[in-house]
Amino acid sequence: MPEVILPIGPQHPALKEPVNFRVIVDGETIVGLELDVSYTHRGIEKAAEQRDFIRVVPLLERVCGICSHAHAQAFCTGIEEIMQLEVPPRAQYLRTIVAELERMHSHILWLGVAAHVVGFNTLFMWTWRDRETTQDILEEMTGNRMNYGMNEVGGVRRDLSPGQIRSILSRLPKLEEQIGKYVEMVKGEETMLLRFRGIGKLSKAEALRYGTVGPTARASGVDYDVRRDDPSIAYPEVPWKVVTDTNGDVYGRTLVRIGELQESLGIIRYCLEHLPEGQIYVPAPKVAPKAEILSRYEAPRGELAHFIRTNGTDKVDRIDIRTPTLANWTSVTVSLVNQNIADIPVIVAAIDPCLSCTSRITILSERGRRRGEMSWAQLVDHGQRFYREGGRS
Amino acid sequence: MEPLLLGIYILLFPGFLFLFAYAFLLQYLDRKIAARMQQRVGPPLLQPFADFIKMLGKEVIDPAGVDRKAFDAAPVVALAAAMTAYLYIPIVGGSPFAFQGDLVLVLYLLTLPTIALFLLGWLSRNVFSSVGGVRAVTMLFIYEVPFFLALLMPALMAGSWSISEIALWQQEHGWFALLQPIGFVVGLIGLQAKLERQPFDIPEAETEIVAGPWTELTGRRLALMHLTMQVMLVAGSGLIAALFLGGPLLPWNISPAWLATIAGFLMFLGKTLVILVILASLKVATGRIRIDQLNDIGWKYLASATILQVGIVLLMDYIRVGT
Amino acid sequence: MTGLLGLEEVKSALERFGTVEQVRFNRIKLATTPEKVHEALFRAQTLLACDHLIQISALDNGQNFELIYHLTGPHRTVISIAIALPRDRPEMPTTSDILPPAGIYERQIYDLLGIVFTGHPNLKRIILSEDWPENEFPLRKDWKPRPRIPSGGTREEGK
Amino acid sequence: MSGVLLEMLENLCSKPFTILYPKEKVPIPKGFRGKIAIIDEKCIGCSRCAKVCPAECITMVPDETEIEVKGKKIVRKKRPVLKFFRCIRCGLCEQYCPSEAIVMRCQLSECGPDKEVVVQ
Repeated sequence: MPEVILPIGPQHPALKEPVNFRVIVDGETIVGLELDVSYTHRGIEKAAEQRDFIRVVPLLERVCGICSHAHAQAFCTGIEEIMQLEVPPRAQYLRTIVAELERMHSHILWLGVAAHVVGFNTLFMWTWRDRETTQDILEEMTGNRMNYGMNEVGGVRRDLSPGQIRSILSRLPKLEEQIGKYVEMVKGEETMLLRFRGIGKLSKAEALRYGTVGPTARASGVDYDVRRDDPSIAYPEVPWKVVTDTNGDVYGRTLVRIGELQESLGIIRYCLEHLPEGQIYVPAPKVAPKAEILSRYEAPRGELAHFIRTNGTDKVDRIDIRTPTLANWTSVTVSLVNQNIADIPVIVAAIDPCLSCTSRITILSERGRRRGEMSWAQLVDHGQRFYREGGRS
Repeated sequence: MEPLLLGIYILLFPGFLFLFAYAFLLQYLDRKIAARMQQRVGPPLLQPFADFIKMLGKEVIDPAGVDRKAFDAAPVVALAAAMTAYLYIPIVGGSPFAFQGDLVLVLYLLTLPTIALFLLGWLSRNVFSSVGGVRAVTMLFIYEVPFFLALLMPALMAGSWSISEIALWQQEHGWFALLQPIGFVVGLIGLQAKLERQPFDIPEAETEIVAGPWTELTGRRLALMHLTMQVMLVAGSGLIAALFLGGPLLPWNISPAWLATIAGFLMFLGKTLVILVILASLKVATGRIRIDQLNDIGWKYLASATILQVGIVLLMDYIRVGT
Repeated sequence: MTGLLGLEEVKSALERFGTVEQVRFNRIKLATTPEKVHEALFRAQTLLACDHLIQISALDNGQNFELIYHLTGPHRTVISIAIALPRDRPEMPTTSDILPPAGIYERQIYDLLGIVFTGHPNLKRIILSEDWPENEFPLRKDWKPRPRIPSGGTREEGK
Repeated sequence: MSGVLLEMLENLCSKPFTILYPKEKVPIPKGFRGKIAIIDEKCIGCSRCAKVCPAECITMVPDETEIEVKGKKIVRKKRPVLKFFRCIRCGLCEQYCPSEAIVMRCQLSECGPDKEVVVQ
C-alpha cells in the first residue's frame, strides 16, 4: 500500500473539538503530518481590551471551559499585583480549593478520554461517573458546574459555610477510594498498558527543547510546576509535592495525572480543614495604574501565562494569553512521526489538548525525523499531489 | 426428514425465524450486560430490533464512483453465509443437514463475512474504509490459524468432521472444554476477534478510522451487515457450545424423546448464554489493542498455545489408541 | 532546582545588550534592540541556564510594536527580554532556530499583529480562519472591525 | 486486571448510576445560579446591573414608576429588561444590585434559539 493521506477532522469521533490532521500514512505508520487548529478563534484578546475589570473576568473564564478558573485566577492575581491589593487569606484558600477541584475534574475527565481513545470504554464510564462528585461540590460552592464565576479582582465572590465544609469533607473519602482504584487499574490493565507504554515518548532533553509544559513535561522528568516555582494564592502555605515521572510516554503522563489527583485531594482537604476566618473580599479600585506583569499559573493542562499591560484606565491595554496546549503542540507533531496511526489519538489526547483555548495551529516543522530517502519537502509534495488526485490509494 | 418438517426446520424453528429472534436477544443481552457492568442503564429489550427496522427504512447512499452491484451484494452474501453456517449447528439434537466435513464448511462460511467486510471497505473508495478493510484482512490472517486449529482439535479427537457427531461423542466421553481447555480458551478469543469486538475491534476503531469498513454503509446495507454480525454471534457461540460444551446433548439419556428435545434446546440456550456472558465481560474489561500488538500476541501466544494443544491431543490419541 | 538568579549575575551576562533591571523579586527585564535579541537569547540559554520559553508577549503601544521574550529555567527567575519594532517596518529575524517553541508563537504574532519574522521556516496563517482577508491584523490598535469587509466564514442565509 | 473485574461484578449487582432524566431529576443545590428574574417592586432603576453584565443581556428602558424603598417613596426613571437567552449566569448583576431586585433562582432555565428574545 503506498502512502495515503488520511484526513482526521475537523469533525471526527475521536476529537472533542474541531481540529484537522492530515496524516500521511504508509500502511499503518505515520510518515508525515499536518495540523490545522484554526477553527475556533473568537477574538477574546481583542474583546478583553474593551471591557472593564469587572466584566472582563467572566469573559476570560470562557477562554476555556475546563480550566476556566485558571484563566480567571491568572488574570485576577495579576491585576491584584498591579493594584497592590492585599487579598484576604480566606479568599486565597477558597481560590485554592476551587482551583484544585478544577484540576481534579480535569484530570479525571482526561483519564476517561484517554481510556475511551484506546477503546477502553469501561474506564471512561467509571471515571466520568466519579467526576460527578467534583462537579457536584463545585456546583454547591459556586453555583455553576462550569465557568464558576468565583473569582473577581480583590477576592472571591462566594463563601463557604461550616455546613458546606463538612458536607464536602464527607464526600472526599469516597473519591479517594475511587482514585486509588484508578491507580490500580492503570497499572494493572494489560490492554491499556500495551497502548500507553512507550507511545509518544519524549526524553527530558526533548521535552525541554520543544517547550512542553504541565503533566507532559513532568512525565519526562522536567521538574517544573508553576504552583511551586512562582507561588501565588495559598500554595506556599499548603504541604504538597510536585509529581514527576521518568517514563516520558503516555503511561508516564497518566501516572503524573493520577498522582496529581491524589495531591489535589490532599490540598483540598488541608485547605478545608485550615480555612482561615475573615473577609473573602477587599474592594478593588476601579482603575489600575500603568504597569505590566506576566502572571503565571499552573492550569490543569500546564503552565498558563497571562501577560497584562494596564495604562491607568479601567481596562487592560493588552492581555496576551499563552495557553498550555499551544506550548505542547510542537512536541506532539514531533512525537507523532514514525508512530502507528492507531496511536494518533492517544498521543494527541495525552497532552490533553484544549483547542478552543488554543485556537492556534502548527504545522510540523522540518525537524520531523526523516524516514527513508524522502525528504520532508518531497513528502509534502507527494502528499499534495496525492490529495489533488483524490487521495486514492 | 420429511420435506415439510425440513421446511419448518429451515424457516421457522430452529431455523431463520428463531435465529433472528435469538440474534436480537443476544445483542440485547450483550449490550445490557456491558451497560450494567459499566453502571449504565442499557437499552430496552426491543432496541436491537428497532435499530434494525429503522436502518432498513433509511436512505441508501452510494459513494461517488462505487460499484453499486458489488456494494449491494456484499452484505447479502455475508448474511447468507452466516445464516447457512447456522443451519449446521446442532440446536435441538443433531442438525438434519449434518455430513462428514460440515465443520470445515462452517468455518469457511464464517470467514466469508470478514471477506465481505474487506470488500465493502475496499469498494467504497474511502480512506478510512480502505484502511479498515486492510486491517480486517490482516487480522483475519492473524487469528484464523489458531482459531481453526483450536476448533479442529475436537474433530481430531472425536474422529469425525461433523459437528453433530462431535457433540454426540462428548455425550459419552465428556466435554472438550475439560479435555482441551487451551483450545476452548483460544476458540473463545478467536470468536471475539472474528466478531470484531473489543479488544479486537481494530478494523472499526472509531477513534482512529471513524468506523472502518462500515463508514460508507448506509440504510439496508448497514442493517444487513449488523444483522450478519449478530447472526455470526449466534452461530459462533453455538459452534463453540457444540464443539466444546457438548452442544444440545445431555450427558445422560432422557426417556421421552420430546423431553430430551426440550432439555437439549434449553442446554443450547444456556450454553450460548454462558459464552455470551464471557464474551461480554471480555469486551467490558479490555481496551482496543493495536494491530501490530495483535500480530505479536496472535502468533507468539495464541498460535503456540494451540500448537501445544495439538501436541497434547496427538499424544492423548496415541495413548488411547495404544492401550 | 537552584536559587533565584541575582541581578548582578544577569547583568554580567546580558548587560552588553541593554539596560537590565529587576522589576519583581523573581523577574529581571532586559531592554534591547531587535538585532541583538538573537544573541541575547542565546546567552541567556547558555550562561543563565534558561531552558524554557514561557511566552513571546506581543503588543502594539500606538507608536511601536513591542515583543517581550519571557524565559525561565531551573533557577525559577523569569528573564524578560524586551524589544521594540517600528510600526512602519515590522520585521525581525526569527528565533525559532534556537528556541523551537518560538516557531508557533511567532506565527501567532505574525497572524494577529503582522510582524514578519525573516528566516522562519513556515510563516503561515495560524489563528485566523483561512479566508480572513490579507493585511488585516486585528490586534493592532488602529484596527476596527468593519462589517462591510468580509472577514471570512459563511454568511447567514438571506443576507 | 482483578480490580477491573471486581468493579465490574460490583456494578452488575448494584443499581445503575444514570439518572433517567424526565422521570427522575437531580436535586438543585442551594445557591445555584439558575433562571434570572427581576423583582420589579424592589428595583430602584439604578442601571448597575446593566453596567456590569458581561453579556449585555440587561438593557434599561424608560419607565416612570413610584416605588417604596425603606419606607420612603421615590420615583424610578428606568427599569431593566432581560434578553433572557443571552444570560451566561455569571451572577454579577445579583451581586451588584443594591436593592436585591435581581436574583438567580434555584431553577433550571429554558433554552431557546434566538438570543435577542426578551422575556419579562
